[in-house]
Amino acid sequence: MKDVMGIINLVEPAELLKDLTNHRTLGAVPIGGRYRLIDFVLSNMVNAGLRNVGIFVQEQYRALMDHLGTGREWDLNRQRDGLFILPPDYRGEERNSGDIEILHRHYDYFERSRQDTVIMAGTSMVCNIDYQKALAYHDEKNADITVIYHKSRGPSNLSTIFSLNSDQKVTGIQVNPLHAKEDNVSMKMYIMSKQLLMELVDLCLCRGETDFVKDGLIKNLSQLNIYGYCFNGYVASINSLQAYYKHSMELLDPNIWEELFFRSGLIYTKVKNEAPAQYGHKAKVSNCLVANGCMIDGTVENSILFRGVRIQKGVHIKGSILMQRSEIKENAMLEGVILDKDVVITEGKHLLGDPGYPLVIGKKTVL
Amino acid sequence: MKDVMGIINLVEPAELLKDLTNHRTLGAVPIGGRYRLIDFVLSNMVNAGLRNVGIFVQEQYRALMDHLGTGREWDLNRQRDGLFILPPDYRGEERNSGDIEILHRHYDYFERSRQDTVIMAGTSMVCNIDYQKALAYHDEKNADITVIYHKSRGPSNLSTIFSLNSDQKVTGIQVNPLHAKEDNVSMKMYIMSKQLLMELVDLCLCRGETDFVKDGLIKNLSQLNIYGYCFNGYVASINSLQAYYKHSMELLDPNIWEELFFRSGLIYTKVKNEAPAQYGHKAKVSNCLVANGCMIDGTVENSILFRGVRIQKGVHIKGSILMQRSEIKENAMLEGVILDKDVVITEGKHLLGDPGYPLVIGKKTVL
Amino acid sequence: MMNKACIAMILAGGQGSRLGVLTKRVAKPAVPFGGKYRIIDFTLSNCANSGLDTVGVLTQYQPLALNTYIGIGSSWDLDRKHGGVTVLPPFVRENGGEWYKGTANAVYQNIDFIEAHNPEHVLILSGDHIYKMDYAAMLTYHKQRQARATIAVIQVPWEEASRFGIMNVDDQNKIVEFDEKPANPRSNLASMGVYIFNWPILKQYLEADEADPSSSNDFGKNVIPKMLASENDLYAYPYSGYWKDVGTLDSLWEANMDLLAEKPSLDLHERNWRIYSVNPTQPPHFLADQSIIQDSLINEGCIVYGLVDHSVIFPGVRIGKNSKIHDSVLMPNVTIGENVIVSKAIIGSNAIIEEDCHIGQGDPGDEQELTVVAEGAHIKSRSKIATTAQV
Amino acid sequence: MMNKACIAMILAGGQGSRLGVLTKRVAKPAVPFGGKYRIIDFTLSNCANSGLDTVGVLTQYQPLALNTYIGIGSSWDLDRKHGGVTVLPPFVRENGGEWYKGTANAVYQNIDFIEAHNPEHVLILSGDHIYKMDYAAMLTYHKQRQARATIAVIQVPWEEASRFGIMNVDDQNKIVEFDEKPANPRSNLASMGVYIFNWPILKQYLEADEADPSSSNDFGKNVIPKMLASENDLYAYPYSGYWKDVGTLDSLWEANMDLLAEKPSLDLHERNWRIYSVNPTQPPHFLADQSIIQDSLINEGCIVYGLVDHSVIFPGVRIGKNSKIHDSVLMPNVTIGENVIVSKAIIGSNAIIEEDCHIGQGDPGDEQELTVVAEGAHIKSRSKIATTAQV
Repeated sequence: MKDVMGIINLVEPAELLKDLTNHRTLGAVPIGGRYRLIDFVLSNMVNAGLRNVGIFVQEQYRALMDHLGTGREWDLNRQRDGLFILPPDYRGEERNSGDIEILHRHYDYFERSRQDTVIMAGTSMVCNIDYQKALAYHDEKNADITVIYHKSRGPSNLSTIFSLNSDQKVTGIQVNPLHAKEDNVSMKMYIMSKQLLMELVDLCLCRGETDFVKDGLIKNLSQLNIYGYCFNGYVASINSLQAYYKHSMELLDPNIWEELFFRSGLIYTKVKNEAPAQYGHKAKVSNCLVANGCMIDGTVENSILFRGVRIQKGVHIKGSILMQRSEIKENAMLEGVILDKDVVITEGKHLLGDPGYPLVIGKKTVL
Repeated sequence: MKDVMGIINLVEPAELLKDLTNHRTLGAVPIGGRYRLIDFVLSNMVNAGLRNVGIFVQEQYRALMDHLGTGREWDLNRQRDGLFILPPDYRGEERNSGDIEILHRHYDYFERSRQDTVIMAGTSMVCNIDYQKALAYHDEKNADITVIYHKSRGPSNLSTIFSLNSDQKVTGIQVNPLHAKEDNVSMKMYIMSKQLLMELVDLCLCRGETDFVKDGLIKNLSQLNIYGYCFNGYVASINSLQAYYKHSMELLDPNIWEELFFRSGLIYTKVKNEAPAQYGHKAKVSNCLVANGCMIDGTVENSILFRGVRIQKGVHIKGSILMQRSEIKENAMLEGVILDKDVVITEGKHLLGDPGYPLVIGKKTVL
Repeated sequence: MMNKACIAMILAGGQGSRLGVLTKRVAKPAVPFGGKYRIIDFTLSNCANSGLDTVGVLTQYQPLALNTYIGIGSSWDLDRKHGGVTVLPPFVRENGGEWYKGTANAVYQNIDFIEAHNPEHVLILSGDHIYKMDYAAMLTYHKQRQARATIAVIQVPWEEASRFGIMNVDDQNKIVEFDEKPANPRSNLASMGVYIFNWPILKQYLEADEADPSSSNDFGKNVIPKMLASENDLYAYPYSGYWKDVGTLDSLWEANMDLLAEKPSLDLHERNWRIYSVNPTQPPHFLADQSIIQDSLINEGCIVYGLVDHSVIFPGVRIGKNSKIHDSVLMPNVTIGENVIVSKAIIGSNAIIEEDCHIGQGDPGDEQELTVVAEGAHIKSRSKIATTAQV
Repeated sequence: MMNKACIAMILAGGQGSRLGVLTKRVAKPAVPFGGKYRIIDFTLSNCANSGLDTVGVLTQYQPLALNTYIGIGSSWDLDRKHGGVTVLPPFVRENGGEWYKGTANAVYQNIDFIEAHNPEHVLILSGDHIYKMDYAAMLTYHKQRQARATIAVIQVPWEEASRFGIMNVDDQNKIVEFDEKPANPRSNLASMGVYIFNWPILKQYLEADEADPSSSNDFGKNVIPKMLASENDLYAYPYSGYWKDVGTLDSLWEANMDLLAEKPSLDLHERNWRIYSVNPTQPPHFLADQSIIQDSLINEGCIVYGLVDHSVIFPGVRIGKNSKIHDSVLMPNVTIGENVIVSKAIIGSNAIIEEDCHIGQGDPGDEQELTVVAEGAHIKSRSKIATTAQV
């Protein structure tokens, strides 16, 4: 097997998730009842045999460091290779924005790593992908860069769109076009040689350019053989609060649940040692995802309950996402609501959001 | 046993070590042939049974993160408690200086920790101390804060000096006085309740104060019962390049070597899997500390060789400190020199420094 | 190596033959319990939560599952540089090898291991009891009384006392007599099989016991009675709380059902005394539109389309449409087809029950005997399994 | 669990009785070597460097030191969530327990362990050879030839060939004959005791071997000859490089001395093929003013006041003033007093040699026999130890 390293680039626009990213980087946003966004891309990399993963962080990464710990859950707690969290480590000077500068700051990490090939990805694209197949495709096409995309006909204004010729060679790249003609939506995953990535980063930096896609790829499109690899599986692109809510609800389809959590490999996450979920005598729960540590004695429909949620008698919950350790006291009613961690809803309280505009209650709020 | 947590405060003036701290924080400065400064305080804490250590870093901490890794060498790779590297994680706003702000940024780390008592220390005081004894003293005196000091008659302008009454109660504190009357030199190690530390930090911050000693201790001296605990063992205070060189040379005294590395517990450090040092047919080595991975075929006197140093035939080295993977080619001569990591000295080169002003050659220099 | 004040030795070698088909391929401490755990998790978690960081696990019978499960101990935070968990199987010496003859002999054969840690005290534990206990508090008690040995005891119902080793104590809790399974018990204080010994004293008794050819080398039968005969300072440490020896299939089933009370006396949610276990990598469980769940524990990775009532469901279980599970324990990765009824049963790991089966003797609520389906069994559609016999 | 393409089984159960006093309390794979390592480090590091991450270590004789040493495998980066190192001692089944009868029987008894990982290939290794080898390259070779089994071979001097299992091969490296210790060898290709088998085939031969009451259940004596008799596609994998079976005290001493050549054929400094081991927590060694060191390996934690010439010094050794060490191996924590002469000797761990002793037969340079001082021995001052007998 080829020796490949992974780069997870957390220099992502996070503001779009509003309150959920107030105090955490996008990769640390909780999803799917017990995961954080980064778990998917990191598990995909580990499942493809990658043993050296560098995580480039920019800000608000404390929750992420807590979550990743020593990397043990991903079997990346190694003496040689392993998991590297690479903070910007500023010293006095002003910060630029953009991923080029962050990548450049850790040039020595690339130099030190033994691997020749890099998979670089963000955390906003939730999927269960077999990177080995994409790597084989990359070799077969003898590509300089392979970009991974999926077919999607949604609004394109938050997506990067590829134009491809009949041989799957990328002939054009548009970042966030208002009206895209094509439906080849970038999954923001790139395979290339480490050497080429380092050259592109260096080239951009010395020209004062800041963005890997706009400056590194688009401006060099004519000199590079960039190929598109189409991923046909389920993809949840978490680029807005509405998308977060919509894709979360999609997990209540057992086929998507099966595909996302079991298809090409398992999804690892931090372990909490919670007891199994406990259902009381008055529990009425249907069409729900429920994590361990929950204690439920009320009615819950079409919802996702993270670890350690407590739901008392007489409570009625519909179409909501309740994050870790939320506590819902007797006779409260919630619909179309997202509760961040450690929220307490007191007795008899009613909250109503809309699927198109879910109501988000911030971390540790008591309402 | 009381449950105690450790705080290692890396907000220390590092510039005094000049070239050695150009690209690393003080705690990451190599010393003693295979250690970094932080190894001593961290090992002392672990040897006293501490299982939760937070390391507050400000800048240039990448080498430190590499060194500490998952905390495995200090047996701190745990699910519960363990080793926490706490970076400032700025978001947009301007940075202040001073340790108060850094401590305040991680208020939730204190809240989350189960321990009631804190030992807080920096990394500049190299020693092998039994913190259990100091903790017992703290209890016995029923002190609010116990400060650890040693007796030293050197220049005081880089030291904090305590005045003590006959009961060892601290009656005065002077930071960097030009001419100190007393010889009670602070080892910058403090024992107190977590509660009190959090209160002092909060108090200082809301008054716009920045420095734990000047603002937190000196200004509250009358309201607090602060006691001094005198440590009688060997202490190397690494507060200047001259001190670094002088104290390094002191390790060539087998009594100090024994005391520092074996007295109250072992000193742990990152493992490198180097082979034993190999001495060739022309080797002549005396009064030296030599780490594993060295290959020596020349003459070396009164020097410290870090891991993986290569010394060819005809080389003559006196009174020098050669850091990791230095390579000295045939017939070179060095005296009074400090080579940072990965330096290559070419054939026949002569370098001469002075013990009072050792010549420092920067990392990766080829000369 | 640091001098360890106290190290723990967990006896995990027993076959547990009264658990029948459930222990055909695994030792009793490795039997699944409580929707998530294996029995030994409770003892290991007690050790971790009590601050003990050096634990020897004495194995002998079918140790592979247990070895693999305990692994490097990281699930219990016992993957330590010094100490941690060490699995101690029998081994060969210069003059040949010997299997463990009894509980005392198992510890005797590992005197070298214990001496390597140079402990003051040794805590002897069983790997097959369900309980939460702070051994550090018991050690403090032991030290305060300057005891030679301390034995944890629990009050059992008088009518059951003759099944246990019974302590008769004075008003200082000093043990005056020990009866192993007495016909006419004079006390209802049963030994929990949790002992603290001063190591030099225990060592001496182990050596004497080994030299005695008539001994069956057992703590309860031999070592404790001998100690009582010649020592004064043996104390009972009274424990009150949930404790269960899951030595039979019925008691295993009961212990599982105990967890389903509204306020179970064994609280698995306690944050300051977590029960650690190896966490399988599974997503949250999915309850379908038509599912009905009550009075139950359900772990991650399950998909439920049917009804689950007063049951314990381990990870990875699939329950088909219109199936009904009552008063049962479904171990990991059990698959239940459609229209199946399961009533008062334990279904072993990986078993497959095809559609239209009826497992169990009667209807829920009836007085029934327990039915047990073996690990990996495959029950064809339209079968009726309703015997006390284990499939 | 992932299907593991290849797993390794390391035979580490042997007593190594020809190493005499050095294996009284530890198994041969745990004997110290090369100033830092234990013999098994080489095999374990080869596994780690070859990308194998599932390794079973079959132990039987005095496993405590080896168990403690291997621990959770983290020193070799083998503390993995899936796979990693598993120590496999003999164990008890429903119908009783059985010790390992031979190398093949040891693997046979662990068929369950192997099947749990569902491998395509199984690599069988010895824990007591000193060499560096890329097993991944050998596996590629094995696959390319679609071999049923592949055996690594090395050319040995013709005069020594009759001490080894000798392969006769055709020009395609296909094995045509295997002679175990032939009186008149017809080839000098010796088996290194490194085998790759297709697992389904090996399993079948192990079962047949077990059923054969006349077999001594050994790979070299039984399984390989039987395979050769009925299979075609067994290949030899030629290896060239340093390889040493340290089966005797003399060969152990020689292998240590081999490291002191100016360019040793076993390079311990190679950065891409590190030999991992458990690193003791020791500071850099200290050489005093009067010390003289040449042609030697010295590990951390030593203090040397005397002369060390052409010797291998393990961690924690103290050598007093005016003492002279020639052509010797000093194992961990040996203490040498003042005015001691040690010449062509192996001094076991923790031994104490008081002042004015003379260990070894003659003067350096003379033709002498090896002298061995046992682990933990205490040699009183002014003793002369100069016999081939081991103290």
